Order: sequence, then structure tokens, then C-alpha cells
Amino acid sequence: MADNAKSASQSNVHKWVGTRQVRPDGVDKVTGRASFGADLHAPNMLFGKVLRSPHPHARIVFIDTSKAEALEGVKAVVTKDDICDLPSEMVPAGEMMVNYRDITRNVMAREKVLYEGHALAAVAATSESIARKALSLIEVEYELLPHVIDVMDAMKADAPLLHEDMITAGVEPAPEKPSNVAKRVEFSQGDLEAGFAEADVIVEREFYTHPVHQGYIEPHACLANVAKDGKAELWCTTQGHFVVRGHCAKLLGMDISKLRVTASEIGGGFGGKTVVYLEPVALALSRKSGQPVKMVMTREEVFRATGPTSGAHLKIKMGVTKDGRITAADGLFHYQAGAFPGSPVQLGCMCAFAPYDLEHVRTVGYDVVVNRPKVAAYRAPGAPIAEYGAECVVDELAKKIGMDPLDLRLKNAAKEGTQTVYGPKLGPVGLVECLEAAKAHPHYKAPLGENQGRGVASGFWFNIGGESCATLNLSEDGSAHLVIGTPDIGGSRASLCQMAAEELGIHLDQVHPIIGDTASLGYTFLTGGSRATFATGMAVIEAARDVIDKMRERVAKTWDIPVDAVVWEHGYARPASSNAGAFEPLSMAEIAAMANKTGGPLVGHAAINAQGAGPSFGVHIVDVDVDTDTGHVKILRYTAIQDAGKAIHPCFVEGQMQGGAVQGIGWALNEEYIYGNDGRLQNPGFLDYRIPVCSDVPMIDTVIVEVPNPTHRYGVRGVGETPIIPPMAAIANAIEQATGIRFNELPMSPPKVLAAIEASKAPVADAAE
Amino acid sequence: MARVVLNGNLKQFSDGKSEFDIEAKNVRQLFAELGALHPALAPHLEEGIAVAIDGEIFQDAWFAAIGPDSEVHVIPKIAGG
Amino acid sequence: MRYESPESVEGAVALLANGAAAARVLGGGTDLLVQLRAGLVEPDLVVDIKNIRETRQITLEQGGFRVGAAVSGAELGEHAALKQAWPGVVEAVELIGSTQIQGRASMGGNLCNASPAADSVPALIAADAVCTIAGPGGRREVAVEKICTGPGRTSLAKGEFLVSFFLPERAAHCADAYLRFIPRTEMDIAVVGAGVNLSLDASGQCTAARIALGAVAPTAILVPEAGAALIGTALDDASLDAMASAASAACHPIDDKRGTVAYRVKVAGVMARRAAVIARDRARSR
Amino acid sequence: MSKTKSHVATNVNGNAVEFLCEPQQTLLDVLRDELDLTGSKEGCSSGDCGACSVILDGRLVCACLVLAVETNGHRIETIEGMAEGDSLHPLQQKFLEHSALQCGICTPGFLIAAKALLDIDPDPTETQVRYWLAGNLCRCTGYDKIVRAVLDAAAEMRAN
Repeated sequence: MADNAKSASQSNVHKWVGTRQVRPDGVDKVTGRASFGADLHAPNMLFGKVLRSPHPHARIVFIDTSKAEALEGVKAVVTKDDICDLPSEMVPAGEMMVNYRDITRNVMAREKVLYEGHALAAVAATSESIARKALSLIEVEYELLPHVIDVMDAMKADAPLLHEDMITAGVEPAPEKPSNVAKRVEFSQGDLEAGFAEADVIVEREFYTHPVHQGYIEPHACLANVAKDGKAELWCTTQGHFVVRGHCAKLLGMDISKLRVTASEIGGGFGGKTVVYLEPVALALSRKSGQPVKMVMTREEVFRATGPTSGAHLKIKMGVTKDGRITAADGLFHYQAGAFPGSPVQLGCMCAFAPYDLEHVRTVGYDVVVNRPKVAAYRAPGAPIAEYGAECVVDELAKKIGMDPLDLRLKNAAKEGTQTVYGPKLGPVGLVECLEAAKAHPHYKAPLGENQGRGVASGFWFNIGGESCATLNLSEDGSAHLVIGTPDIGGSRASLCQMAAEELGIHLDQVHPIIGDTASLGYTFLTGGSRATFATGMAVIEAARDVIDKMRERVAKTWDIPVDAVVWEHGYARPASSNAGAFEPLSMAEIAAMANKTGGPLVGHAAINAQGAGPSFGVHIVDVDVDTDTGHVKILRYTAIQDAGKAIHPCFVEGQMQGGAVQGIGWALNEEYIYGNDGRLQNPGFLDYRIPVCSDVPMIDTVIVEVPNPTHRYGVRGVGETPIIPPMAAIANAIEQATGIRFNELPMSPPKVLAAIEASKAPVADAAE
Repeated sequence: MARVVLNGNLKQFSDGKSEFDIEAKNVRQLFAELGALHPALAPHLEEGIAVAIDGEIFQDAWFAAIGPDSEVHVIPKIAGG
Repeated sequence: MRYESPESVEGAVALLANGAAAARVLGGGTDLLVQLRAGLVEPDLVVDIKNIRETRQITLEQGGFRVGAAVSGAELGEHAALKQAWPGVVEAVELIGSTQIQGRASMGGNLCNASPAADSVPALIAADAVCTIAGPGGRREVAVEKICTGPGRTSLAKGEFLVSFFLPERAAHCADAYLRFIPRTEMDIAVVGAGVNLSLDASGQCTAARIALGAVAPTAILVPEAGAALIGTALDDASLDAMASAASAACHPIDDKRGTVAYRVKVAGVMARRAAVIARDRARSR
Repeated sequence: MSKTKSHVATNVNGNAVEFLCEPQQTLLDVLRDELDLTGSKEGCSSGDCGACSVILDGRLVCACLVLAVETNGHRIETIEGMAEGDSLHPLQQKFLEHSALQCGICTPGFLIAAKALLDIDPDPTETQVRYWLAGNLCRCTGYDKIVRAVLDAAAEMRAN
């Protein structure tokens, strides 16, 4: 990279990159000053509330809002008629392509309600209690329809249809009859039959998983303010305010230029805040009432109406030779999409066997609609489900041929040059390094007690780049304001400022980040796909180099020497060599101070569509203790190992690994959506939707492996998503070692574990098969 | 001539053909050529598609350069949570 | 909704008896406020009893303890003498919710909310605790197991409220214990709860045993058969196993989001046995 | 349904505060909507997440489970009162140094809960910290760095 020549900080010794710094927004967040979605108030503000369907599946005969409108204090009531009915059009949103026809129906039901909690009207009133009372005055007549909750039931020929016109895509010839199967996807390479023929041992297993929610602690919230002239401002908690702007403008038939969206601080998202729910409704209410409208979901609404990720049924078949060569892998995946098409099954098919260098592979996936809330992205969407099955089967293969599970993984590990089933050959990746770090870790050799077991599993995620902008505004004192467009969900401000300070060669305290609104920066894709530090980081580096080049030009003019004779070093412009002339180096502060005389303000900018995201592999080791009288599983010890490419801020990389691991522990042991026969969710709260609490888990040990991503200046790979992939299989494998029983359904909750243990004790025990 | 491989479901729109040798300087030209060869494929190349050129993935990158001996895989677009 | 915080028992009774149709007593509020927010209850009147001294005190009485109905779990846990005498009751109350909940939640509220899974109730039943109820007709004493009549239902009449509990004096070689099963380590509602209260003689023979179970029936239940299995024994493994079987046999739970029938029946025995071992060891040590 | 508001006089973070509220308003509603103290967060309004943790007369409670009218004559400590002047509380400092927050929504609740613990026990074990904080949910960090920050702050406070 030639332009590196201008930047002396290309040396591998970094001043800021790779160090543990206090985040720039830290003080605001430990003192309560930081403003999250629900923290903003506006003069003359109204409170909005949504009327939600109590039925899992029904035709809407009519909605009568007149009584609600008549209630004193009610300023606006909206229904589907206030939101555009959009034709089918696919657009990227978060991890999946979404269809505007579906978004508009998910935001406000039109012909039918498709799940319990489906929005079908909303009111804005002068107080929350009046708004609630108004909801109770809205009359809706439903024509109840049979519902379907389970993915396999939904695929049956006689299953109730959610979308009467839905013909399965990806099947040739196209089926004549509609079904709940939205799409079939297939990836394959090599010759499966030949592959399995080479195998000495073949294992085929079925697995079930249930939907799990992202579980961010901050409910969805927004504040919309539409002026009489149609200009609108929206404040909301989101992973991508530019994406919100696009969706809202479309759903409300507004000019995109008239809508300015500001991202609040975001209280967790994990993929769940990549789509719109309240935002278009609040705008519609504000447009209708002419007053600002604030909307905040209750926790119950979050569970009933926002995206969990898919539950699924999968079938995994893998073959191995006695000496440990995996000869073939075949996977069949049925993912619930919720009420509208678009489960992450395709990504699951692409990831399932990605940690292995395989010649013969096939993955087939089905995207199936059911009467549940539409799924949204959740941390490495699709991958945890698919890789859970594959990693359990790999463990069983290792046991059957008497090989150490890490050795089997090492022997077949994906590496640079591995042909993936989804297309590309892998570049430099760090799976082998992670597996070796796992083998070398003291945890792997530590002794275990009775009813205890140890499990390992690998995880793979692609990571993405995408559109990012960055602007560096130099102040008169030489400090810099860094404007970026990716909401800071886990400390990205810190890592981005560190890269800026590194490039500029100034002190980190001199870089002040802000998340720009949609009017003050070019389009920036959302914080997701583990892209913020990678892609926005690239933009930040380019913006820094842009302003460095401008400073060099100014200094060259000042010294009256060619610009190439001016180099940038450690925050100073210097003559390239003595024969360039003897000039005192000029600091950024000095250059900034004379900016108005040398051509005006100094601003660096970059607008890019980042390519070349590096995949990230991880390997987890977990020890469990199983209470054989109650089925309770205790996590005794946990180690997460991952290739970060380069950890710009090691603390936040560790934090991603630890947080992902614990979300995975919840998925493995207790988290699930529990539905009654009435199609209603029975556990829409943190009391019975059991995410891990502090006393459930031990310290999560971490090992950061750094195999640089060649396409990034500092070698960064995304790190946020991979850590949630290995835990479920690692824990299942550990429980198998502790009990001799293989669990093929998540969550491995106490009643299930105890039932299996009891069954295995019974005379005709086959649970352990 | 670059070696071009269609992955996933795409070959359903190219009469089952999944491998091509195509003259194209960049992704946009490649899509135009593919679309011309198989009109049914054209709409599916407009959105939700990425390419891997000699192993490196490009998304929404019309002008990513394709070398004369490049191996190009046309794959579904990837993103994340 | 009207809020009143009388400072006397009589004042509270008057409000509850003559007040609006739908009145609710506010103790710690950790159940009532959730129900209010969820719209499950819409009382016209809420009577906060926390400003009545009697409901906030722990006092010695005839060698036993009188515990006000609105004493918080945190306050209870800080009372060394009570903890020493009735460790099972105190540990049961301390299991109710988080540290934050402990700052508010009371035994009175836990009992009168009438959840079959209430943690303190099996321990109080095992302890043979007696409630003092105040009402328009004056005061009456009622055994704890007579209060709940079904999920969310109590035997308290209109105008009545629970003022305090009485926990009797402890003799030598007596102790209680409470254990519950939850899927996590904290923050869950009991899937099964077991309170055990044992009396031993000098030789270590069990002379009295009260076993109560929670979350295995519409109300917490006393299981005399389980107690009988221990009385006259040295609390050896065989008698403990017999007690566990009797406890399981007494269960008639439901399948719900928190556990299956089979699971609750099995684990009831496991919890009762484990609690009995703790109570036995405590009793032997004093 | 009498709509008459009650007058409540409390002390918030050392300052005498008076407000009018409806009987069904929670302390959290009033802190956030009437007193503009939005540092206490609403994550569930059922006492299950701890994001609204405040200290009431020295006791850790969930502000969502206290009626505002109940606080008449009582003392309330919120996150806004934790730092003294411009000097952060050692817990706040350690949370920053350990990067014990990612999104930060649960942070005020954790800090208040941890302060309540260290106020009564200057030397808690890791297990004691974990059980004390079990009522505060964090979905980002896996709790590791939070627990380390609390133990580190306790050690520093003991040293000084």
C-alpha cells in the first residue's frame, strides 16, 4: 500500500492500537448522563401505545377506532391506513434481505394478524394511562384462523397457511400449490456418495432448537417529531439509523431527505435492533397529531412482537475414516422464519461445516413461516443453530474412532486455501492457531470430578464490510472531532478513536468521537455483521490520511517545498530529509492554528464500501457439573479462544467473547420461547425467559489469537458474532461426557436432562444409544 | 477469460449450468454478461448477491477488478447481527 | 386509585372494611406493583401497612418471635437471634427474589399473594407458624397452612389483613431448613420447594418432623406421611429415602412453563431429603 | 378513580425534593419523567432486571417496584448522586478501567447495586458479589469484567 509511505505509524509498534484505554463515552455511561432511546423528552410530547393482537392467526374483519378517538386526551389513532401498502421489494436490512411488503405488514397488520402481539393500531395521547385506556376502546372483529407454531407442523400438507399465495422459491419446477415453505436453498460441492463410501464411521443425528431472544436490556424506544411542512426528526435506539431512515421514509411515503434520524445510545441489540417496529408508527402518530410522540415498548411487547432468532429442526450426517479424516458432510436445515419469510437458514447452510476442509459437502435449507413474531438478526444469524448440530456430530465421530476431539478438528481444520461450500477459498484464517491454543491451554488438561464433563466446539462467522463514512474535523487547537455513523453498541468509539490517534500520531485524548445523524454524514450501514471496527475503522483510517495529506500540502506551501518533501511523523510534519531544507517540524496544533491563513479549515473525510472482511474462527472449552438428581447443569469453568485478526482494544474484544459465550450458555441451558396450545407465548418476561444471571456463570477466560486480516491496515477481523456459536455444542459435548447421554435438543433444561438420566437408568435404556 | 462459478440456488436460473468462462473486467461487466447469457438470472444478480474474486469476497462492488485468470464465485450476500 | 398509609391496625381495618369495593393491602409491593403495571389488578384503594409499627417489628414473645407481616427479607436476614432459632424460615424468605426484592418483600406479602410456589410458605408451615389476623371483628390467630385456599386466594375476609407471624420457642436439638429447586441460581420462581422442621431427643432419635412442600399443589402442603417416616428413626438413609418417597407421593402438581408433573414429583422428594439432611445436621449440632 | 395528585416530599441524592404524583406512578416513573433523573433505566418494570436500582433509606430496591407516594419522608440515592463533584466513585472508575460496560444500559443499576454491597461489606468474595448482583441483568459482558471491577474497587476502597 503505497500511501502507507506517508504514514510513519505503519511500524508494528503502536502507541494506541492494541492498548486498553478508557472509552471516550465512559464517564457519561457510569454517571447516568448518556441518553438512551427512552431518555429524551420533548415539549408538548405525546405518549404512543400499540394495540396488539391477542390471537396467533386471524383475519381482521374490521377495526373501529372511533371510541378511542373520542376519548379526552387522545390526539391521534393510526392503523394500516396510515402506513403505505408496499409491493414486494427486497432490500438488505441487517443480516437478511427483507421485503417491504412484509415490513409494512409487520409494522401494522393489514389483511390478517399472523402472531400474538402483531400490531394493528396505535394511539397517541397526553399521558401513558390515557393511551392505554384508549387502546381498550378500539374495537376489532377477528375471524379466527387455525395457527401453526412448530416448524415441522408448518411444513405438513394440511398445515394452516399464513400466506395463501406463497409458492416455495428455489424449487424447480415451481410447486403449483402454496405452502408455508418460503424458500429452499442448497449448497454443494464434491460427490457425497463417494465421500460417505470412503468413511469407516458415519454418524447421522437430528437436532431441535427453540427460538431465543436477543434479550437486550433496553426495550425499543423512539421519539418522533413531524413538523407541519413534513420535515421530520426521529430519535431512536437502533443499530443503524440510516437503515431506519430508509425504511421509515418508504413506509410513510416521505422524502428521505425530509427525515433526519438520530441514533440514541443503544442499550444492546445483538441484531435485534436492525429492523423497524415502533419508529414508523411514532412518525405516523406525530404526523397525524402534529405533536412529538414518544413510544417505548414494555418488556412483554419486546418478547411478543420483536424478533427472536429461529427455532429449527436439523439433520446432520458426517463420515470419518479410522485415522480421522472427515470424508463427507450432509446437512438438512428447517428454520422458522416467524410470520414472514426470511429466516437466516441460508447463512446456516453456508456456515454449518465451515470449520472443516471438506471435499464432499451438501447443505439444504428450508425457510418456513409459522405464527410467531418475525425473526430478526441475532448474533451470527443462522450459524449457532447449524454449527451446534455439526459440532455435536464431530464430537461423536471423535469418540467413535477414539480420537481427541481437538485432534480431529485440527486434522480437518479449514485453513488458507480451503474451498468453502458457499464459494470462495479462504484467505489467511486462524482456526488452526485457535485449536492449538485450546490444546495448549491448562484448562484442557485440568482434572474433572464425578458427574463432571468437558466439551469443546469450534465456531465460524464470515463478518462483513459495507458502507461507512467518517469525517475528521480539526479544531483550531489541533484536536479532532471524529464523526462516524455506526452506533456504538459495545465500545467501538474507543477502537475507532485509537485508530485515528494512531494514524494522526496524536494523543488519544485529542480525538473526540460523535455518532453523526443521518443529515450530518453520508450513508453508513448499520452496526452489525461485526463490521463497525473493521469497516468504519477503514473509513476512519482513510479520513485520517486524507487530513494528513491536506496538512502536508499546507506545510509544503508554507515551507515552499514540494509536498512529497514533507512527511508526517508522530503528529508532526517534517522535511523528508535534510536536502528538503531545514525546517522546524510543525505539530498538528500549529498547522491547525494557521489553517485559516493556509487555505481554510482542515477536514478529513472518507466514504467507502469496505470489502475484504476476514472470517473469524473461535474455539471454546467448557467444564460442566451435572446434578443427576435434579438435572441441573452448572458451568464450572469456561475458556473462549478466538482469532481477532488484531485486537484494537483487547478489553472490548474479550468482552465480546465473554458476552457471546454467556449468551450461548443461556441458549444451551435455559432460554426458550414457551407456547401454549392457544398459540400464545407463556414466558414474555425476564422471570421465565431465563437469561443467565451473574451467579450462574464463572469467570470467562479468554485467549485472543491474532492472525491478521491482510485487507485491513491493522489486520482487524470482526469479533462480535463468532463467540455465540460454539457454546451450545461445547456444553452438549460436556454433558455427554459427564452423563454418557447425548442431548439433541436445546435448551438442555433440568426437566429434559433429568428425564433423560432417569430413562438411561431404566432397564431398557436407549437414551444413550 | 475468468472462470465463473454460480453457487447456491443461482444455477436454477441458468438452466442448471453453474460454470462459465467469461470475459469481464469487473463485476458489473460480469453480471451484464451473465444476464445476457441467461436472462432469467439477471434479476437475481441485482440484489442480495456477492462475488468472491480469487477468494476475496466483494459485496455491492460493481467495479471490483476481475483478472483474465481470476476465479469468480457468485454467492449470496452475507451480513450479520 | 387511592393510596392510604394508616399508622394503626385499627385505621387499616377501617379503611379495608369501609373503603372502596376493590382494596388491596400494600406490604413490600413486589407482587402488587407488578400486578398493577400489568393491569392484572385495578384496585380503587391501596392500603400501605408499612407505617404501622406492629407490622415492621421483630419482637421476642414467650421465648418465640413475633415477626411483623411487612418486615422485609433484608431486615429478617439481619436478625441474628431469629436466624439462629429459625434458620430454615429465614433462608426461605431470603430466597425470595433478588437483593433488590429483599429490600422490600415481606413474609406477609409472600403468604397473602397466595402463590403455590411462594418460598417462605412451606418453611412457615413446617415451622408451625401462626398468623395474627386483624379485622372488623377484632383479632384472630390462624395457622399459616389455613391462609391460602388456592392460587391467588386466601381465607382472609373483607376488612381483614395479616398483622404478624408467631414463631414458637425452640427447644434443644431442634432445627429447620428450606430448599427449593430453580433452573438458574437466582431470580426464578421455585419449581419445587421443601421446608423441613425436625426435633430430636438427646440420643438423636427424631421425635417430631414437619415436612411441607411448595409448587406441587394449588397451595403449599403439609405432608404428615413424610414427617411420620422420620419420627422414631435416627434419620438414617433408609428413613430419609422413605420420607422422600412419601413427599413425592403427596404431590399433585401441574405441567407448566416451569416444570413437568413428573419432574416436580421426583424433585420434591430430592429437595425434601436434602433439606432434611441439613435440618438434621443443624439439630444435631445444637 | 380519583385523579387527585399526592404531594410528596423526599430527599434525592442529598437534596430536598418535592413532587406531585398520581398514586399509581412508580418511583421510577417520577425519577425519569418528573424529576428528569433518567440515569435509572426501565428494562422490565417487574423487578427482574435491576436496571432501575436505587437506594431507598440505605436499602437497595428496584424503583419500578416502589410507589412514588411511598417515598414521602424517605431518602433516595440514584446514579446521578454517585460521583462526588467531579470525582468519580471508585466503582465508577473501576468500571471504566476494566471496560466493565459495553452498551451501558445496565451500568447505572450495577453501580448502585455494587455500591449498596460495598457499603455493608467492604471485602466480599467473588461468590458474594455474584449472588448480590444476580438481580441485575447484563446481556453484553457475561459479567466477568463487572465482577472484576467490583472486587478491584472494593480492594482499592479498603486500601484507602
